[in-house]
Amino acid sequence: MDIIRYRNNVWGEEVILGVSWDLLWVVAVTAFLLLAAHAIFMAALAKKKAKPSSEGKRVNRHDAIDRAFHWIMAGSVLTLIFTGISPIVGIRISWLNIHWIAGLILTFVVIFHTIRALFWQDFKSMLLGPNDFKEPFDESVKPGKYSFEQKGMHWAMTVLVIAVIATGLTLFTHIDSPWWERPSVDNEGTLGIFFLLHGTATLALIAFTAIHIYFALRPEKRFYTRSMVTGWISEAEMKENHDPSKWKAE
Amino acid sequence: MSSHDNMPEMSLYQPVQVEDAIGIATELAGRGWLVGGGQDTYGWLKDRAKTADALIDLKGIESMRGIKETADGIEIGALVTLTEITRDPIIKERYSLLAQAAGRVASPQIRNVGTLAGNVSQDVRCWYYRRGLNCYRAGGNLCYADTPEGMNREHAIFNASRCVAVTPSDTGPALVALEAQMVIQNASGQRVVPAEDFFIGPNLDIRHTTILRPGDILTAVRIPAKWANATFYFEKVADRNAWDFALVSISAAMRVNNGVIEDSRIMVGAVQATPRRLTSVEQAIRGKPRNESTANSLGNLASSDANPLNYNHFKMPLMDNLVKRAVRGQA
Amino acid sequence: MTYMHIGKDFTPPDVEGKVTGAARYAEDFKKDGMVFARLLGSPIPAGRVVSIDASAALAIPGVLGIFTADDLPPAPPPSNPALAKEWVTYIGQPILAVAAESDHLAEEALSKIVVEYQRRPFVVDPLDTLTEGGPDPYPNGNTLIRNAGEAAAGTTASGTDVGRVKWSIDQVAAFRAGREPVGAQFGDEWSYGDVAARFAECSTVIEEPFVTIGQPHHSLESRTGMAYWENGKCYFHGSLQSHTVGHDALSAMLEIDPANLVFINENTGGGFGSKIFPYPMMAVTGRFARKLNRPVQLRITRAEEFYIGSARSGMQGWIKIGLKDDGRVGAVDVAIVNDAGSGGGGSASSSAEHISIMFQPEAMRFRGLAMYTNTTPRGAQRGPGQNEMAAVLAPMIDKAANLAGVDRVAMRRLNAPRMDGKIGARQGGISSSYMPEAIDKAAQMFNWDQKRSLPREISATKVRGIGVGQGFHTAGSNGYDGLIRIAPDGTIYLHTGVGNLGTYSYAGVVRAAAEALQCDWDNCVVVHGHGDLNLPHSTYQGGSNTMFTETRSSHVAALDVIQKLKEIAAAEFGGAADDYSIGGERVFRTSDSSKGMSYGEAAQKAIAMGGKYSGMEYPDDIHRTTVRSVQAMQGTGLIGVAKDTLPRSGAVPGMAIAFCEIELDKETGKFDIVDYTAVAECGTVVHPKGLRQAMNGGGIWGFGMAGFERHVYDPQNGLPANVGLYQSKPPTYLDVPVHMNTAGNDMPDPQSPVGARGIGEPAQGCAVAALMSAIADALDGHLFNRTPVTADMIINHVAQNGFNTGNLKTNTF
Amino acid sequence: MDVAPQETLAHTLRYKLGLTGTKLGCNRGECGACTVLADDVNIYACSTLTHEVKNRAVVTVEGLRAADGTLHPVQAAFIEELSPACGFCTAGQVMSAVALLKANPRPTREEARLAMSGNVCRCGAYDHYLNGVMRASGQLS
Repeated sequence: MDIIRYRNNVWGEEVILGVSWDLLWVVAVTAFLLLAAHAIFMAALAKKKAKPSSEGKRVNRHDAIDRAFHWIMAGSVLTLIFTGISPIVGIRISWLNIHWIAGLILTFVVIFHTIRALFWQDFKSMLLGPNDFKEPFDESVKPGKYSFEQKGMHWAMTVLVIAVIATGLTLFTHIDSPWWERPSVDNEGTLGIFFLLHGTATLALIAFTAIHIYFALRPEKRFYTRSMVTGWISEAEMKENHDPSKWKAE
Repeated sequence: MSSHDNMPEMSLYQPVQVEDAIGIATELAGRGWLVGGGQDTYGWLKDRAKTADALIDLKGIESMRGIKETADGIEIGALVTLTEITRDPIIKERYSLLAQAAGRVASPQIRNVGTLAGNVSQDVRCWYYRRGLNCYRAGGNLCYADTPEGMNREHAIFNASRCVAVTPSDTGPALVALEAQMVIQNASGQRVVPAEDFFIGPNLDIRHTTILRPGDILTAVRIPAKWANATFYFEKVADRNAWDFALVSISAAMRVNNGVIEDSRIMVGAVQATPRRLTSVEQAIRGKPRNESTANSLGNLASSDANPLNYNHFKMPLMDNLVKRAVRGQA
Repeated sequence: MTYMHIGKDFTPPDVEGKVTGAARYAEDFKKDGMVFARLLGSPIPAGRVVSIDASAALAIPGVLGIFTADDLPPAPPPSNPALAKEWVTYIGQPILAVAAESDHLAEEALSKIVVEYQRRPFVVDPLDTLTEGGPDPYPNGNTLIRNAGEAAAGTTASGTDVGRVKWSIDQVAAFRAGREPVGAQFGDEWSYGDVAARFAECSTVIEEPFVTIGQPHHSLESRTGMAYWENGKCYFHGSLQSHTVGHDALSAMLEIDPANLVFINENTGGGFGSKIFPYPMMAVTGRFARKLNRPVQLRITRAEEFYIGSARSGMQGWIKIGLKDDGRVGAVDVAIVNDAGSGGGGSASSSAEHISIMFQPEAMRFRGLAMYTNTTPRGAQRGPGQNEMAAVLAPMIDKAANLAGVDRVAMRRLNAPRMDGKIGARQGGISSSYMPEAIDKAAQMFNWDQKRSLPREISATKVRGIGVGQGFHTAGSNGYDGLIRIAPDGTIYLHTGVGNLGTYSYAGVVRAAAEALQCDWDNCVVVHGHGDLNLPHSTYQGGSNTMFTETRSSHVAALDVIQKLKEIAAAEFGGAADDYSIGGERVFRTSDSSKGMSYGEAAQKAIAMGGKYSGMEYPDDIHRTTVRSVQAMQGTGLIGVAKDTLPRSGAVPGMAIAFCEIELDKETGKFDIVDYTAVAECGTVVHPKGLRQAMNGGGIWGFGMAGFERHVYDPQNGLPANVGLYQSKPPTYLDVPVHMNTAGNDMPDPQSPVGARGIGEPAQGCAVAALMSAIADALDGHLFNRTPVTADMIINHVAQNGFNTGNLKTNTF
Repeated sequence: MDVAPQETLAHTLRYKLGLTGTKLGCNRGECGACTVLADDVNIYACSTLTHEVKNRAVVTVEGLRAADGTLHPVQAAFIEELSPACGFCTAGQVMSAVALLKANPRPTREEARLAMSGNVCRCGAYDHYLNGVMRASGQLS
């Protein structure tokens, strides 16, 4: 099994073509095994704890606009992953236009989110501080608005999404679009490196997306998922999982 | 860069039953190569531009030979040669469009061994791709033809999706015009696919020109009676009148009653990766008399949404002209 | 004049072998222990070889060795090396050869050899490298400069170097746009007459740009050699157009005494200028065989034939033509930039020569420049220079004639060279010309007067085009040797060192000897094609050269035989040699034919007399190749041997005139040639069927050049698109007329003993010109200013979509 | 004789059987120099596997002479018309002409041209080959 695919360029010189798609299966299998192990572990060993009630007073967790952003982003990422993978796994759909349109949507919502987060949202609530790292090891430490895992997932996604966007936009300039014709490629090796980065980031993104979806579906975390749909969590859920002193909910 | 003249070492299977052939093809999957007439096989292999472990020579399979009448038209075995098609009395009488198209393929010797299945399954002729370069179609990251200075006189003016190669087949457009059905067998059975869906463009699969997958064998082509004895027009314009692939070809089937076009199927070859159906033209001529004035009224309808490259603008007027000739019925 | 043989059809001795498959070409020979060699070509357009690792290939059992540039004498630029190392200058350039016990193993070995290259900038368009700041194809420049004496035509130039010439961006832009590149530097210039003054007298002046392609030869036999060494001698089965004239050059390539080389080449599968002299690859064949001490067959593929088979030089130019009121050409000014590929040269001066002789302008200026590019090396191809000029010139001449209100044919006849015609820079004379008569003859055969008044419109979409064109090439030389042996049994052995390139001229020329000897052709044996058969030093075969040159050497050898026959008879029967005559293969006393002897008896007597009669002595002016052959035949019969010292002056013009009628479909851009009529102005017709063969074959080449054949390089990566035949597009049966109507003018040239001049090259020039003229005529005089004119260009022109020209370039058709 | 699975007929003929009359001009089915007959049908030997024709009657240019050594009418006509030039394509031209005349003993010149169109003659001797075909079919004397 290869990690990187190599091909000869127009002059017979060996250049990087991209990431080996064998890794797609490695990622898929690894993610599945890890998550399955986690599920089994949680089912077998985790102590049964009563779930906090979702009734009662509601605390606003996500504004509608942020929820919309999340789901647009989720939709575009899933679309990108599906359309990007389909030709690799042999699904015959006319994927390319959907792929770059979804990519552009993702780019715009990420830009929107970044600006909004920087100026209109409580940006600090997503920053990872030294205290956050105590969380996993000390049950008494409760997080503010976002848990350590959530912040970790957010920042991992941030890095990966920016990576796929940056490399994806570069690759986008190499195909015909309504705004330009594809250019000549002076250095196929450089192009290959962009494909390699795009592919590698995609593989990681797939892994993290799988993890993210897994946790979103886990029973003890499902209220977060609900909050991403409805915007609120219950006060009980908040108290159980968060430190109100650190999360000044409106 | 090595230039070769010898075939690479490989094994050869010569099954006589289609089931055996399917078994071998399925087992070898991507490493097996189906051979009918072989006229688009040996060049690839000699050039080392494509490789395979084994050739599966289908010519010994009797069930894939012959042309027979069916309840609704005819069935042409996949191994029927292009020469046989040009000489078959039924095809000449009822489906002369196909006979004409087959008769314009390559050269007599190639038509003598080249099969109908091979003609529709052949790979594209983009010269960059044929050189063995690692372009999109070969699994690479780019197209050498669609660039600011690419030499793309023969390439696509429609529906390019990264790859700008065109379908080289002369019989493909004719078969779509006749609403032929492609009979495909594989390990899980037989399926019948309209010719129109048999050809696929690079947007769907940049590495293949047909829906055939490893293990699939195109065993026969059925032509329904629908267009039997219709009014046909075929013309192929190529640089040289032997060997060369079409710059543009046209295959038209029309139902003309009292000089009025009641229905038609107008197909153009060599303008995109698949045979291109001109539905706008079909609609425009429906119910119109088949004459010069109807032809001229089309203007550049056929090519109006073309997207030419550096050197292939000529395909636009050429296809418009061929459409006019088909509609008015004379060169 | 009534001849026994000249002007009569005959069956050349090699035809039967060609139709039965018995004729053997270089690759048909086998030798015990023979191994197979294959070439490895460069994948990069410019750079150098850093290292070669053949260890994996050599580890394959049966792989015998590799052969690289290090095994050859150094060949610095601008020479075209057999194998490149420091100066890789085009894609496909051979880097090494590998040999193995089977061709299969040799090819397997190729894929196991790892060559590391260092790339350099490259350029595929001559004007791109000519532009200031543009890339150079060689590290040290872009053009050939001479720093010593001129090298012989067709040989690797000695005393040359690579230099650099650049034009300003404005000059290049002007040139591309069809204007004079004022003040630009050229490499070659000549003029005669007062050009400005003559232009001032002209009432019609046109200025046009033009571009023609480089065209691969694609001889059907991809070049092959098989060599082996025995007892210090090298036996070499090769594929050349010429035979003995290449002997010394091949010996030098192999660094052996010419006496130790046996060159065998009875049949050659086409050459068209690309195999006139030994070519670089032959050094590899012979030397690799010596290195391995095994017979080596080196055969190349069709693609490699494109890469190293040489090609016509493309040209890009600007021309100004002035016509006087009566249609006389007053002045011509022409500037040409050739694409010389990665080696070889341009033929711009020859292009200008075509104009100077065909139209006899009163004053003319020529400027030329040959630029190297990182494309396949260029060499001679059928009328190099002249024929591509004929192609682009014909429609322009038509335009000028039409503007001047003169009939196109009448205008050509008016300007055609007559006996006092002049040629080229020095305005030298010619041996003879009956071109006006040839034009009249062809016009009558074609029925010009009737056809020119036919309506152009045939149908709503089809138009008729009528064209006329001329071809020219110098067609003869002198100074080669003739050699004849009459055996004691009376058989007459006509030895010739002429090659067999498919024109049957090797047999045609010795008919001149049979004619002089008044002997029955059935008693003659043509001896040719094998170095061990004692061949004389004969002419190189290019430039339509053979017929004139070698009928002369055959003739002088025959005269020597006749003189010796008479002397032998005089010795036997008394009296002086002058008292004797020949006839009926006897030599006899003119006054008493009973006093005489047969040729066979004379040969027996010659052996007895020895001395010059049996070749024991020979003239001291004959070439050493001929000397060796005479020595090998000493005492075996009556030997006639002589060098051609017959008088000769002026250029020997081979000329032809052609007419073409086409039906052009404006909707598809396709045309049918419905009438092709051509007349060769090549002196006496020696071999009527052979002449028609040459004229018709040249016609096909002309049609290919005019309408089909392509030369395409991608400027972004230096890749050639047309390495195969279906991409290069030589015409097929279905692209040419169903009938061709060709003949000879049959007027004797005074400088040939049988009146013959050569014709091979003008046969193409007149055809391409006539077809280009017909295409322009069909399109109301539209000038494409280029060859080829392919269907797509005609469609674009008719559609007026503006996509036709872009930048005119030599490698983008 | 040992024939490799991937071996072309042209290779077997030329290198195993020594029948060098069949030429390789391009080895890609683009010239016709390797044309031979398989069951009286002209095909490109360079683009046919030897194993594909193992049950078919293959005739090369060497196999055309009659038992008494007489040339085939096509061969005789090609000599008479001086059809070959360099001769490298000739064997293929002969075989295509033989195939044509077996199927159509008196072709028109236009039919002959179509039937011969899979054979390139780089020397351009097409007119002479067509004359040869017409002569061999008794339509030219």
